[in-house]
Amino acid sequence: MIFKSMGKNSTLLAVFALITALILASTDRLTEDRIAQSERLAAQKALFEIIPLDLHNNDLLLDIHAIPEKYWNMLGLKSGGDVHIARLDGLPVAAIIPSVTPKGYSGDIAMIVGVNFDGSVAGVRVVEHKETPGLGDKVDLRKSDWILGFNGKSLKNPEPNAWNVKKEQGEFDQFTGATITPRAVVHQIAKTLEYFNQDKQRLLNELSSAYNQLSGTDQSFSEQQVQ
Amino acid sequence: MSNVSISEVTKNGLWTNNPALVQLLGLCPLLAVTGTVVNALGLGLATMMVLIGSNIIVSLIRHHVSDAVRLPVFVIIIATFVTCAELIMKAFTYELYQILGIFIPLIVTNCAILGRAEAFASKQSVGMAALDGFMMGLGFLMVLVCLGAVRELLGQGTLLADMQLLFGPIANSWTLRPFGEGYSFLIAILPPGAFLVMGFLMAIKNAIDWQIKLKAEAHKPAPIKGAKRIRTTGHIS
Amino acid sequence: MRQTWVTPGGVHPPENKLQSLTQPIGSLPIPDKLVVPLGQHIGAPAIACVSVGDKVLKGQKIADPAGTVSAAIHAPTSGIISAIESRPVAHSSGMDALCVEITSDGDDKWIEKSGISDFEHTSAKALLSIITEAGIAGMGGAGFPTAVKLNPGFQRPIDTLIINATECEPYITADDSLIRERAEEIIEGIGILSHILGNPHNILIGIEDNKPEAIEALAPHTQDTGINVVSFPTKYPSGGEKQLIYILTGKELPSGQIPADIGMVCVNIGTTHAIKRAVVDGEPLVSRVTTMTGEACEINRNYDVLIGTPVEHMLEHNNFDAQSCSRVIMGGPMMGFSLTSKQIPIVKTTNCILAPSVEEIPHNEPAQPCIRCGMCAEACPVSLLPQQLLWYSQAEDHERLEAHNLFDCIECGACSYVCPSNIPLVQHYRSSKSDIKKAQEEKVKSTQARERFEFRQQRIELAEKEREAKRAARREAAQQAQASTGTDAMADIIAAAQARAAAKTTSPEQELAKLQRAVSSAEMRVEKAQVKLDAALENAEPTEKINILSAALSGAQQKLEKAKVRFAEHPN
Amino acid sequence: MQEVAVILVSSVLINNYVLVQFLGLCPFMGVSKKLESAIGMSAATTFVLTLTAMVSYVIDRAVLIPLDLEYLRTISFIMVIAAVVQFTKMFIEKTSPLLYRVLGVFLPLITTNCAVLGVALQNAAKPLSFAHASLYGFGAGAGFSLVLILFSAMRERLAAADIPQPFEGAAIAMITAGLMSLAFMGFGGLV
Amino acid sequence: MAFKQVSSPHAHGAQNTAKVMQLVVWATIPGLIALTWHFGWGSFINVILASITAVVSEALILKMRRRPVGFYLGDYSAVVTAVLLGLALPPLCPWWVVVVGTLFSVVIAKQLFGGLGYNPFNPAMVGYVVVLISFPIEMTTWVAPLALLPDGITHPDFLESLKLVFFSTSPMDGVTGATPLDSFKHAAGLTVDQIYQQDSLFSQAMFAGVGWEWVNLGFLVGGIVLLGSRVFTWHGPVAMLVTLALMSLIFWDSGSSQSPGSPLMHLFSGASMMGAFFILTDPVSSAVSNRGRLIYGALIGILVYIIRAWGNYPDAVAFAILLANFTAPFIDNYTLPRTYGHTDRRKATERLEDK
Amino acid sequence: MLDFVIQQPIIAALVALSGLGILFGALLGFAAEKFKIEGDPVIDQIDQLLPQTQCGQCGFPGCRPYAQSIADGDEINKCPPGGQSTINSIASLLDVPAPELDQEHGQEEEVKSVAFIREDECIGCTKCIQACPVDAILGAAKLMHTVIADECTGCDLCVEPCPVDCIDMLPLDVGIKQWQWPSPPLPNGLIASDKTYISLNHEDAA
Ligand SMILES: Cc1cc2nc3c(=O)[nH]c(=O)nc-3n(C[C@H](O)[C@H](O)[C@H](O)COP(=O)(O)O)c2cc1C
Ligand SMILES: Cc1cc2nc3c(=O)[nH]c(=O)nc-3n(C[C@H](O)[C@H](O)[C@H](O)COP(=O)(O)O)c2cc1C
Ligand SMILES: Cc1cc2nc3c(=O)[nH]c(=O)nc-3n(C[C@H](O)[C@H](O)[C@H](O)COP(=O)(O)O)c2cc1C
Ligand SMILES: Cc1cc2nc3c(=O)[nH]c(=O)nc-3n(C[C@H](O)[C@H](O)[C@H](O)CO)c2cc1C
Ligand code: SF4
Ligand code: SF4
Ligand code: SF4
Ligand code: SF4
Ligand code: FES
Repeated sequence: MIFKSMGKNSTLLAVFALITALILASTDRLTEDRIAQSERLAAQKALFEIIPLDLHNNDLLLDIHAIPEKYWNMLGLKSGGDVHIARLDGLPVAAIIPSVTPKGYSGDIAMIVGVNFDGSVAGVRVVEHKETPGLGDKVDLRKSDWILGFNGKSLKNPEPNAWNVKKEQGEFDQFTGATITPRAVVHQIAKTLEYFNQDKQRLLNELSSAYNQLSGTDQSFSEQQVQ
Repeated sequence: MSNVSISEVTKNGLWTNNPALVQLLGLCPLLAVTGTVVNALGLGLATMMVLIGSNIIVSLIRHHVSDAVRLPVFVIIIATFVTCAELIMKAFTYELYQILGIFIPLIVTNCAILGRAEAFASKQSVGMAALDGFMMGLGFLMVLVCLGAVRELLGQGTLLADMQLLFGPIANSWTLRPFGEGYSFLIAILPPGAFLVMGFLMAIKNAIDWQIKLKAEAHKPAPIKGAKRIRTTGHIS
Repeated sequence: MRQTWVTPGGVHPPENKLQSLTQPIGSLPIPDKLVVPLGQHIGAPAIACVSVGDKVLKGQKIADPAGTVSAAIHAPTSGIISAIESRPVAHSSGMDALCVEITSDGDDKWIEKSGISDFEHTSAKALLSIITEAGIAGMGGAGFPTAVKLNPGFQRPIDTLIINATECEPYITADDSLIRERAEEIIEGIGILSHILGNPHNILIGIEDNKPEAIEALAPHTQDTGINVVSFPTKYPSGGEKQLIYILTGKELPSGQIPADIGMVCVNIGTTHAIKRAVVDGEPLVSRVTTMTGEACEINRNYDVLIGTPVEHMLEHNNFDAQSCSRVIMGGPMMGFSLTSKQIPIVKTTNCILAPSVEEIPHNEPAQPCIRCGMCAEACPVSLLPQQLLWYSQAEDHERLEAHNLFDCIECGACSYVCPSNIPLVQHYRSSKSDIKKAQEEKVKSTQARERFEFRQQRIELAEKEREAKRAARREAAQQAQASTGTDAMADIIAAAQARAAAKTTSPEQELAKLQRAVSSAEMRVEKAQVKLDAALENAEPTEKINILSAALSGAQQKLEKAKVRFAEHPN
Repeated sequence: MQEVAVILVSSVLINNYVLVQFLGLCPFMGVSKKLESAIGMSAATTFVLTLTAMVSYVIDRAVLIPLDLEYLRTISFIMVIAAVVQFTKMFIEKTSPLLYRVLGVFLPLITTNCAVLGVALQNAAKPLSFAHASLYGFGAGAGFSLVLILFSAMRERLAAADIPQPFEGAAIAMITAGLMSLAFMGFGGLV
Repeated sequence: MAFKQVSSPHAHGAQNTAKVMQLVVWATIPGLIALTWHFGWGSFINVILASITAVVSEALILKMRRRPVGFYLGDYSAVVTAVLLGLALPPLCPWWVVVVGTLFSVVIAKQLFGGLGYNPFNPAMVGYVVVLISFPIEMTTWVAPLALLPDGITHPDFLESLKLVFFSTSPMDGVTGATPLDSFKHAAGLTVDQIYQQDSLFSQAMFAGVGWEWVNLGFLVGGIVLLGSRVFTWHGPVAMLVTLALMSLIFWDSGSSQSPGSPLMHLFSGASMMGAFFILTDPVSSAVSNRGRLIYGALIGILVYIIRAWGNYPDAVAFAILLANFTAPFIDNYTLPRTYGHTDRRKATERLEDK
Repeated sequence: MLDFVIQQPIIAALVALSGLGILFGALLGFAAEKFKIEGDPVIDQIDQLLPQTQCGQCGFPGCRPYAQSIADGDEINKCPPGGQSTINSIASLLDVPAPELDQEHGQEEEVKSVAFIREDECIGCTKCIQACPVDAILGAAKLMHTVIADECTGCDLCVEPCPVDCIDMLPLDVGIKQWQWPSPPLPNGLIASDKTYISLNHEDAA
């Protein structure tokens, strides 16, 4: 009796599962490409915002270079990360660097910083934070465009010691009622620029070797060239 | 149970037996994704589709499944629809999909759906089942959108923000700001706000029902008292 | 100095005892009519053994105890039994109960008294029967028949006798003045108690330290008697039996048990005095000391009052001012109950009549919501959580109430006394207690009803089955018979059955008579219904009721119609 | 050890499944009128949650990921849940009729508890070890139990409150839950 | 009138709810004075504004619920709620913060649950947390204590303050600053000694934080007065303060840069004393038995410390109290006192059949 | 084989899902057979709560059949003798909202009543004996009948069959023993708008 019931129910469920699987698998096949495309678009979105498509034409998601361990601390990375390189016709335009500050009001603030190869900021986006809603969360572009104020700044403009909030005689606005969050972000961006200065040469070398391999030329990117 | 009228099914789904306000089912998505109208609408539509689909299929196969596996079969049917909905949303409204996140697969466990399959669709004709699915879904959707609208309006002072996630670029300019820029009352969009606004919606429904009842009572003829009595001790010779 | 223990909680209301202690115990003129209730004690009311018109002497028994837990009642003065009927009695309900009314002849003539001088040589049993016959019931409050209490029977031996002279209620001084004036008699009474109980090791008189004169008065008589007079700090409600036991011995009376279960007996000082009078002087309980006090009375003092004296009589003699009085209380301000009528008589348990002015005890303020401040819990002498009890009592959650030990509440009122929101907590508890008891009774009753119903159904089913079996057997027999004898026999059987059936049906005359009866009874019903309806209409009763009645009427009319039709249809 | 504590604290308090993540609200609202049933529901849910977290982890890692079938997670997990619930019911019924009397009625309800599927899905999305996945399951159950039991004690208290008529019943329960989740916001930022 | 049926007891003590509530209001005065002295007229204005809002809104709701308005307003509980909320809000915060907070307190946290005596959560704290979460900018802008204002600057006078409260659109500059707990929390990398030397909030203080120590002392005095007049028992406050001190002692970490601060600082900063004596003692929303109140108080002490030390909020009294309110009915079920004549404490959930 | 499966996503899906289906189907089939549902204990619990008057006002022949029907989903507001308190306790048992008593089944009586047979009018027809659901009537054919008041549930089923109408339903009287303190009015029961007014009123009522 038990076995009969087991058999019957199993068959029933199996038949259903089969039909279901068929439907699902076909839906999956049908939507697969579209999903892949959407996923890519979404992943690129933040990157694209920093370096728009008309400034580069390589695949940002693929052009990645690991960050050497000695810089992890500087960038606040716990388990490493990759720099994305944007190129226009093979020539590097900017680097997109992940960076985390632990000094947010409520812990880590993670961002990506786009740095042009001339050392100026191409754009910054906060990708993850736990700051107080309505207070510290204005670093998020969705809440305020404060973060756009970094575009074009570099370590020479303003001077390194002016990389601070106005309250502490810096160049950048703080938010009303919140100093800690913007200060942390400003400091971290400065640090990221500093990292870029230090690591730029290595990156360029790596890039040129890759470029040469691909294009069969023998070219070394130098700072001047990129600019 | 076998013959119910269309108007009854409609009224049930939208008001008297509203899955969210009365049956208190599907509360998780109801409260979790109603920060804005667009989220609410997205999830509501997905739920409605699943509800209609599963009701139809359940009604179609109602004579062919044994009791032992009835529930698992229903669950599988629902899960199939949900997965399809998930895949489709992922393909066409990816950002919304990301915002709604885990709550799309969780439509499976929205008891309202299983409940309808079990209580209604498995006993009714396909047409009725479809209608019931639609009405219940609509009832759920209405509450979701109401909640979303109230929370969005109170919380960030906007209405119909980000509608482009669902309707594409034409919706870019739909956002309304009745209170002007800079308004915010965060609690409404944070978790506590969801519960509070929902509580008020329920209270409003209760108050309306109460009024209706008072009116109805005023018109109803007095019942004949004791009319339904029978003898327990049978025939007395 | 003996050690005493301290109970939790308790309150210190203003004592107000001095007013009534300025004068010695007095006596009142005998009222014209005395009303003696038959139920003055816990247990079954006594059964009157006199009839209207009988002449009785003072101390003559007028009612016999009904069963073991009951007490006899005696005529408080000589006179004529003028009525045995329901009258308002001393009870919180203000309801009526059976009373014997005696019209006094003014002579106050005693029956012949026969006391025992050497009780030490009398058996406990004989003494107990004297106490029973004297109608003594606890005078400390509950009115439990004392002889029953003193006869723990084969239970545990009693090793502690506690005499309750606490008198913790404000205003009351009946026990205090009794001790001051009759200490010797009291000690003699204690001797009798001790003898009955087999000379317990400890004999303790518990008394609050606000009665130094009484303690003084007891001192000379207790020397070398082994009787300990223990005084302890004044606090309400130290006089509660359970509290007193703890204060004096440090032991707690387990919930649901009586003192005898832990080898103790607790008796009020007034009861002790009454026992002495009964045993030594042969006087049954016909009077008691009662305090008359409160600002609405000009004179405040203690009286030796005859049982059955209407309160009105007492009030009049003390120049009662009804205008300034906020309520008349029998008992103290904490546990006494308010009287709904002046006619209510003094009974064996009446230790005080309190007629406070409105300034002394104002009218009750309306209750505010409970703010859970916990003052009540601080005051509760048995460590309950009154605020939770209130909460669950409002929610009618009987289970929680019992889990919160509602039934351990002694209704002392300390919680209501301190409650800043003026909540009548005790009334809530009383009401809930009765509700729970009622629910339990109903539960028992409904279980019985279910059993009886099921039993009946089984019985009917069984009978049905038997009949079925018989029928089957008969059918079988018939078939067999048919098989053997053919159709003839069958026809016989059928014919016989028809004949039986014909015999069973009633004759036409009978039938007619029955129908006639039915018609006339239906007519009667219609008439009755009509009368009721008319009465209701006349009294302008609520429409609801009228609706019901008119429905009943139309029902009856229909029935009548039916009966008439049937009657008309009958062939004759 | 510290990791265990962190996972537990975060799933019980900080990211409480009911009040912060909004999962499992239907039983939270539906089975909280009486403390007794809340305790039964809590025990049953915690057990099922832990067990499904384990089984679905295994199925995910052993079948779905190797076969590249992540899109079948929802359907396979819900099947796991249905089966585990049935199995639990059967098992308890056989081994402990007493326990069954307490928990039996709640078990079927768990199938449609979002928290159960939610935990399975969340675990699948994170790189976790088996032990941590089970711990997350247990933590979710414990968090659910905590608030459910406290909430039902509170609702029992509300039974005697003088609540305005339109708010009686579910509406005031919602508002109470709202104030509870307000209180839980205090845990933000811990860990 | 003299003959009627009334349940005993007939006598009644002197206490009455309105008097108790009034006493609580008076007892906040030392704290209010300290606040006004150190932080200007803001708190005073808050208290007045909140009281008016509370009374008006309570009256309206009572009217809507068809209850006797005069009778219920006469219990003064709305005023207590408003006063405590007003004291908790930052001085000189915009008027609408006060009004919204008070409305949430009185309407949602109190009247929706049935009014006085029925609210499971502390109304004042609900109002406070709602505005804290909703208007973080306004709620985190504290006026700097008088002693730390630069020379020549004082707090605005009363009229100026009124103007600020009702008409200012942006928080005033110059007179604002962090609170000690906030500044301690974000002095990352400094040891306690360094903080005490560098931060004028501490360096100029006597034992905790400038101004705040006096405010806390003020509430301590008021609390002791209430304790003395038996408005509440010692169990709750003492349990909270002792656990808070114990926790800070255990995690004191000898003043390293990781240390969350000394017991003295925790006891005399933020809302510690006000919380201990005025807020957790709210009888309505706390546990009822003495043992329950010990547990309840201790729970608050622990939660306050945890959130202060490791959470998002520099002061945590409001959250801790709401969380503890949430557990109170449960605590009540398992902390019944042992009744006379029983050997065991019973549980409220004990069922009759189980016996 | 495995490789093949992995290579073909659709086949993989088919295999995986039907595998699960078979597994769980077997499990559930096993459970379904092994553990069939037994009697419903809830009927007993409901029956316990009903007043057992056995009067049939609910439209069922006795309390238990009604309990059965409730367990099957019937309305819980059909028992007038139990009244609102019974409705409430059933509602709390079943965790549903408590409706008001359905007037069509009758009304809740304030005071319970018992049947009383005016014995001198009784003709001994035994009809009331047959009518009584709880055997509370004593008597034999042609002899006088009496009701055992203690066992009478007050169902009044015996009244109608009596051919000479000699049975009355008398309200059980409330003596001093049955009296109980009424529950005090709740503070929220006040409807006046002024404190002094209330206190005066309160006194008058008392
Ligand atoms: C609950 C709470 C949350 C806060 N959140 C933040 C935050 O996310 N970011 C921030 O910079 N400051 C935050 N602050 C404010 C800081 O504590 C501090 O007051 C402020 O950063 C100092 O800035 P000011 O110098 O402009 O007053 C918060 C304060 C509180 C009380
Ligand atoms: C219902 C009831 C039954 C009692 N049964 C006994 C008993 O069997 N034996 C006994 O010695 N006392 C019995 N008592 C007496 C009590 O122990 C106690 O002495 C008496 O109630 C007076 O106490 P009180 O005035 O504090 O209520 C009984 C009392 C009550 C109320
Ligand atoms: C709260 C409370 C207070 C009492 N106070 C006294 C008291 O002061 N004096 C007294 O004799 N009995 C007092 N009683 C009654 C005693 O408990 C007990 O019934 C009595 O002493 C037994 O003696 P009896 O049977 O002789 O009356 C009090 C009872 C209660 C419940
Ligand atoms: C000692 C004491 C403390 C109180 N504390 C508060 C409080 O913190 N918050 C509050 O809203 N009301 C408080 N109240 C007032 C009152 O209890 C409160 O309004 C009720 O919670 C409303 O039902 C307090 C009252 C007393 C007697
Ligand atoms: S004293 Fe009164 S207000 Fe205070 S807790 Fe007790 S019952 Fe409530
Ligand atoms: S009346 Fe009952 S609850 Fe109140 S104090 Fe006395 S014993 Fe305690
Ligand atoms: S109405 Fe009530 S008492 Fe009468 S039979 Fe039905 S359930 Fe029993
Ligand atoms: S005697 Fe009459 S009323 Fe009483 S139970 Fe029997 S049939 Fe019912
Ligand atoms: S929707 Fe989450 S449990 Fe019902």
